[in-house]
Amino acid sequence: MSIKANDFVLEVEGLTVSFDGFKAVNDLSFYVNEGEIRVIIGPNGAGKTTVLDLICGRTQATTGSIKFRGKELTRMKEHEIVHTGVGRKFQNPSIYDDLTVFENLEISYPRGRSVFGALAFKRDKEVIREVEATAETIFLKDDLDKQAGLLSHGQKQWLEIGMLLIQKPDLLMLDEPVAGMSVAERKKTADLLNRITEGRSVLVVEHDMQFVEDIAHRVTVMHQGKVLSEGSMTRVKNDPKVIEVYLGH
Amino acid sequence: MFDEYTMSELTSILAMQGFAGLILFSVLVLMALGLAIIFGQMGVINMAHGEFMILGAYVTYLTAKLFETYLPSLFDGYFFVAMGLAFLASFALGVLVEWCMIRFLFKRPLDTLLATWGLSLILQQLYRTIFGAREVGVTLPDWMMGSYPLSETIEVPINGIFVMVLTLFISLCVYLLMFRSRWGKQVRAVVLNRPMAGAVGINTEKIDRYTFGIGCGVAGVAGSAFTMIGSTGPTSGQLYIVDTFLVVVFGGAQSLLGTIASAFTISQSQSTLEFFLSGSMAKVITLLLVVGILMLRPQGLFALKIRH
Amino acid sequence: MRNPSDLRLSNAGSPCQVSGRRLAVKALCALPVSLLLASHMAWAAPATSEVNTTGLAVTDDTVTVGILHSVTGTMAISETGSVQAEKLAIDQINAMGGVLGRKIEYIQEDGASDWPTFAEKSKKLLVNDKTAAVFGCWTSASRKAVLPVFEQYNGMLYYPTFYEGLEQSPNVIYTGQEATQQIIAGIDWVVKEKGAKTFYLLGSDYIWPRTSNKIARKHIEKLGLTVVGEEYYPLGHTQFNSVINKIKLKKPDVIYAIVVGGSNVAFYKQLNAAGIKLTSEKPLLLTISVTEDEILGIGGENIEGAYAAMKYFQSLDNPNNAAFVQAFKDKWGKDIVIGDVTQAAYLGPWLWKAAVEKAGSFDIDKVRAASPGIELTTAPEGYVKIHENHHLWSKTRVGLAQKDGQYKVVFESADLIEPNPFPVGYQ
Amino acid sequence: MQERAKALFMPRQDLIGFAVLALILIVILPLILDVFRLNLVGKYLTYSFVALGLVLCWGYGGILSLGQGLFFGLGGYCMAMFLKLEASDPVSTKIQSTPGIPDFMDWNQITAIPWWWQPFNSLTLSLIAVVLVPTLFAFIISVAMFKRRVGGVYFAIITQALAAILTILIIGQQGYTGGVNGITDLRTLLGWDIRSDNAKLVLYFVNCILLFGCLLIAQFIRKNKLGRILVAMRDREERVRFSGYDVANFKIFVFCLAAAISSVGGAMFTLQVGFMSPSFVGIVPSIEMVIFCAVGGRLSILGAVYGSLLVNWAKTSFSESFPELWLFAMGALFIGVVMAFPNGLASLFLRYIEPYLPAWYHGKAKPVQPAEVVEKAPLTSTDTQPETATSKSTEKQSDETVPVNSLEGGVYVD
Repeated sequence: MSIKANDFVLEVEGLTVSFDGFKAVNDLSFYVNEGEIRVIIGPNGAGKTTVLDLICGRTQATTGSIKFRGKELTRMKEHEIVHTGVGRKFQNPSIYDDLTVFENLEISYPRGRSVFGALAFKRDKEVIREVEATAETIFLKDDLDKQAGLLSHGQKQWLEIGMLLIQKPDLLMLDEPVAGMSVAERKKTADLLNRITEGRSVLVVEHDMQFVEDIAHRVTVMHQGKVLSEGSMTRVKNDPKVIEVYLGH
Repeated sequence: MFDEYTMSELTSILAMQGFAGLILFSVLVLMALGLAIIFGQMGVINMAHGEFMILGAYVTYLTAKLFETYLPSLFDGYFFVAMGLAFLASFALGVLVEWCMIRFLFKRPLDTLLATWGLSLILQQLYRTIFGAREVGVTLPDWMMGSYPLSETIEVPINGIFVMVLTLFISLCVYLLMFRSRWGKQVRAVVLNRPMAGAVGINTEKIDRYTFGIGCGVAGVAGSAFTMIGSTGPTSGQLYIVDTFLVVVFGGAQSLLGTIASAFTISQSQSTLEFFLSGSMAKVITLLLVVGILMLRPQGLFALKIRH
Repeated sequence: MRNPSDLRLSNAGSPCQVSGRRLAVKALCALPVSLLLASHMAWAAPATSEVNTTGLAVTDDTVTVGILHSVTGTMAISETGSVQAEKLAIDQINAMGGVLGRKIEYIQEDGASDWPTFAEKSKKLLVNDKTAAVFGCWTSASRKAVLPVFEQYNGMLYYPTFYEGLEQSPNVIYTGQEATQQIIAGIDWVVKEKGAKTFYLLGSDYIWPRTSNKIARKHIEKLGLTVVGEEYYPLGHTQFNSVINKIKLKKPDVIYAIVVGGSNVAFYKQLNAAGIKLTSEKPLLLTISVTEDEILGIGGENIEGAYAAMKYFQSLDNPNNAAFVQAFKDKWGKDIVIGDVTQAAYLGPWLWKAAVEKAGSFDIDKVRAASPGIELTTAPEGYVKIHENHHLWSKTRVGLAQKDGQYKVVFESADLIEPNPFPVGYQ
Repeated sequence: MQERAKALFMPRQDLIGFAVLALILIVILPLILDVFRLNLVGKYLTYSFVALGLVLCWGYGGILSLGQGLFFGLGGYCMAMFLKLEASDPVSTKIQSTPGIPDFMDWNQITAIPWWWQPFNSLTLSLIAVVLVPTLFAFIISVAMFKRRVGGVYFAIITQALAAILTILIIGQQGYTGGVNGITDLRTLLGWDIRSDNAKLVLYFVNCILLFGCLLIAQFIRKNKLGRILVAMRDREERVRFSGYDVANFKIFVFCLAAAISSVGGAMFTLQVGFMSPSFVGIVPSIEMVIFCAVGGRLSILGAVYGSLLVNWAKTSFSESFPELWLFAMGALFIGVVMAFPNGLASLFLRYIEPYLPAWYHGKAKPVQPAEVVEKAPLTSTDTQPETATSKSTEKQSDETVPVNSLEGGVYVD
């Protein structure tokens, strides 16, 4: 590899993870540029979600390296990875049902993250301003005092995206952000993503091809834990290997 | 510390101590199997497990009385009848408990723990009211008593062999039931994906009920067998509960093989330590060892690696 | 003032006067004249103001006592017998006219096998209910828990269990044996009669077995004999195969076992299964913790051939005991068995009655002052007497366990053994 | 929006709740009860320390410990050791073979006070130890467990095993601990007779004050960001982790806090009852304390107090009249609370009483503060688990459904 390390936000090299002998991700390498929206697609079981899990520390890699802004992530704890600037959204909306929208966002606000920091945490003007601004972005300004469990499915997805935004991550990882959304909500989400990606890199796992075309700068196709093809959407779409996998599927 | 013994004494002690460990192993497996089925397959913590065992013991006691009075000629064989009845009684109670309690508490394992603890209190008092506070003595047929001398110094307790054979038999039954029968397949399907199992036409409620029932039934058989080596009283069940849970947890909740392996590990370390230390210290060290290993391997000895 | 009971001695001494159930009559027949100090003639009862100057629960025709045992929890197994014995004694006393002309009423509280509950309930019995005496407790732990309460509120506890000694409270009468009474005679017997040289000491892990084994060890060593092993297992332990192997290895002449509760059952069953036939007496087993009550759970066939050293066995052959056993069975069912502690519990109300009548008062201080020297010739175990140190002079017997769950008495100490709760040289 | 910024430490309803409890404990009960009964209430209140700790770590944090008796016991033992040393002066122990040491040591042929008893000669050190020793214990346990992500049922069973271990140890080392009897016959605290009626009264009030101190700490946590993180953690541990929090640290903190609070209860127990025994360290009392908490309402800190009082009062009066029935009642209580009222008495209050209280109780017209929704309606996220009987059984009272405590953390660790 002749490319210099600091050209990329994220460098994944030779990444392998095996579950009891089954290699869910096998010698995978890819690189994400600063400010890029990268979408990972692939048939079920290709290892897409596992890649996100590996990057954010939820799963430990068997071998290989993941570098974020030159920092090695594979040995870090989840929260440390978050502190370096990586944010992750889960496939199913993962929010705190028992708390209000306001509190959901407030908890995600990156201050008072240690035990004693939390004890000393004050809900000052700055926090309120940030929360309100974020709520506006994710279309939930009027629902701040609503209990999060009572939101609609789409709103929950947005709330989770909002919870990531307020962390101000440099790398945003989204796992099927539009799954289960109505057509109108999808549209709104695509706009939202396009707006919030300014100034940060985004890694998205998605099935919805229309949505992928809407947002992707580049696409990585995974199959059986390996990269099958990589490039622009158009290029990938015409790759015979990809066509075979998808049709064969 | 071995200086004082001759070689032959040492060998025989080693053999007998190994055998003591094997008996303990069988006892632990018997205790834990029922719990492993319920905990592993349903995620339900059954704190009344000990009381289900004692139910089996009381059934054995009643059967013995019955045979003594009405069928003294068949007394030698009553134990097998008793074990069958013990299974049925515990199974029936288990199904009943599942129907009126457990099924409302799915997905709330910590709550099942509290509710079944309440159940155990009620059962204890029930036994006390029916059978009296005193322990009852279960008379065993003569052939089950005493020991079989292998050599001059090595003697093998017959009831120990009986417990071992029984354990083998029950484990085999459970294995066949869980892994070789249609029913077992359904159970495992429900464990892996409940909505999906329901969608393909498996009656998940029925599966749950019978799984719970069978777990309790196995406990009943264990209780029946324990009349040979332990006491039968209203509170005897409590003696077993912590050990049983540790065996299951240590083994990795969802693996029957793990339960057996952990029972083996715990029994061998316990009986070895008991030989060198006092009984109390042996127990403390064994428990600490288990807790320590659980910290290092929280998923237990034999947990499956699961992909998120 | 003295109770004019002498006047009525002849009267009350005749059982024909007592209109009661058969059990009462039977029991009374056994009671010699000297003890029948009370009467059922209310006019003879001394005035309440005279017999009760400290505000106890005494009225013109009743006196209230407390019964404090576990009827729930793990100890209910053992304590049930004591409750039954105490109720029987109270019934019998009432049938004879009560104490100082007053019927005994009892308030029963449940200690629930939990020591703090014992403390709480004892406080209630003394402070709220003002009971004139409390019959209760079983384990040392429960006694230790209530002891400060009895001392603070000046109550009187009749404690029935054989125990480790090392205690002597002005507020407790110990109707069971303390450790030296029970242990030394038993060991002497086994050494003399069976020629025992080596001992293996075994016990449940708490104070009574440990202290008792300590005394046993000292005594054995004093006799120039050897202890080849000493082991303790947690209460409720159910696996004894390892220790049985150790015993087989050490080949002691005597296994000296003080295992209690549910562990007992497991121990004897496993001993039997491991091929140690107690009837062959190789090794011989001597216990001080297995009464007829425990044999019910163990099963006679599992313990047949073991020896037990204590002061009472149900099979004791004397008229007192015959009447007592009969009365007990009439009241509580024919299948019931009576162990050492049950008998000791039965003594409680009678000893109290005698002390109250000697003192002519229910006042605790007067009863305490009157207690030393109180004799009971009607005790099922035979003659007993309260020592200055509040323990009983009693005989120690050795029984051989039979298949039917009874003991056959094979030895009885010639004299009453003096209680010695603080044995010099054994600590 | 200003309202949101306002400190919500003690909203009106909570203030009234605290005041009512204070009125009951500090004014009404001492007026209507004699010293004996008041002392009993004092004893029950010591359990409510444990229940309060459980509200924090189980109700809020989702960590069920079945070994809280361990901390209650350790706190109690630390206190008892001090009192025992004071009670064992050479004069009052002159009949012993070695005067001046605790009686049980003498019975076990120990001739000198062991080194680790020495600090308990000082009241200051003892009081520090009362809180520090159990907390340290809790710290070691929780660091080992939570850093390894042991959680849920596994944690519950392991704490149970630890309680069993400590009980066996205390009983086995009777020369140093008093064994199964415990440490008994405690008389004075710096010469002040703790057995007198006067002392009982004073201790009762000290107990109340300490309890309110702990309640205020709990209230602070509850209304603080930390409290919200605990709730968040209970619902979605993973999410909290990916919001950049080291979840284990929060669990360790709340577990240690619960242990510290329990230990204060234990020390007060020793002072009021006059002894400490291993029967508090074991499994059975630990589980009973969970039920005190559950009856009061696992999400209600005041409920913990009412729960302990009520269950124990019922236990005492029930077992006075029908000892045999007590276990049935207790068992039924366990099952009933878990199945019908997962949030205990507190949910009954919120549902049936609070709405009918006069306006001054609610303050402004707004009946429910958003920040308090947590207490009122912890919703099960029904969308992720739509089937199962859970929803069926709680249909009628869907706002009382408890949060799901999942098996997570034990099984699905890589």
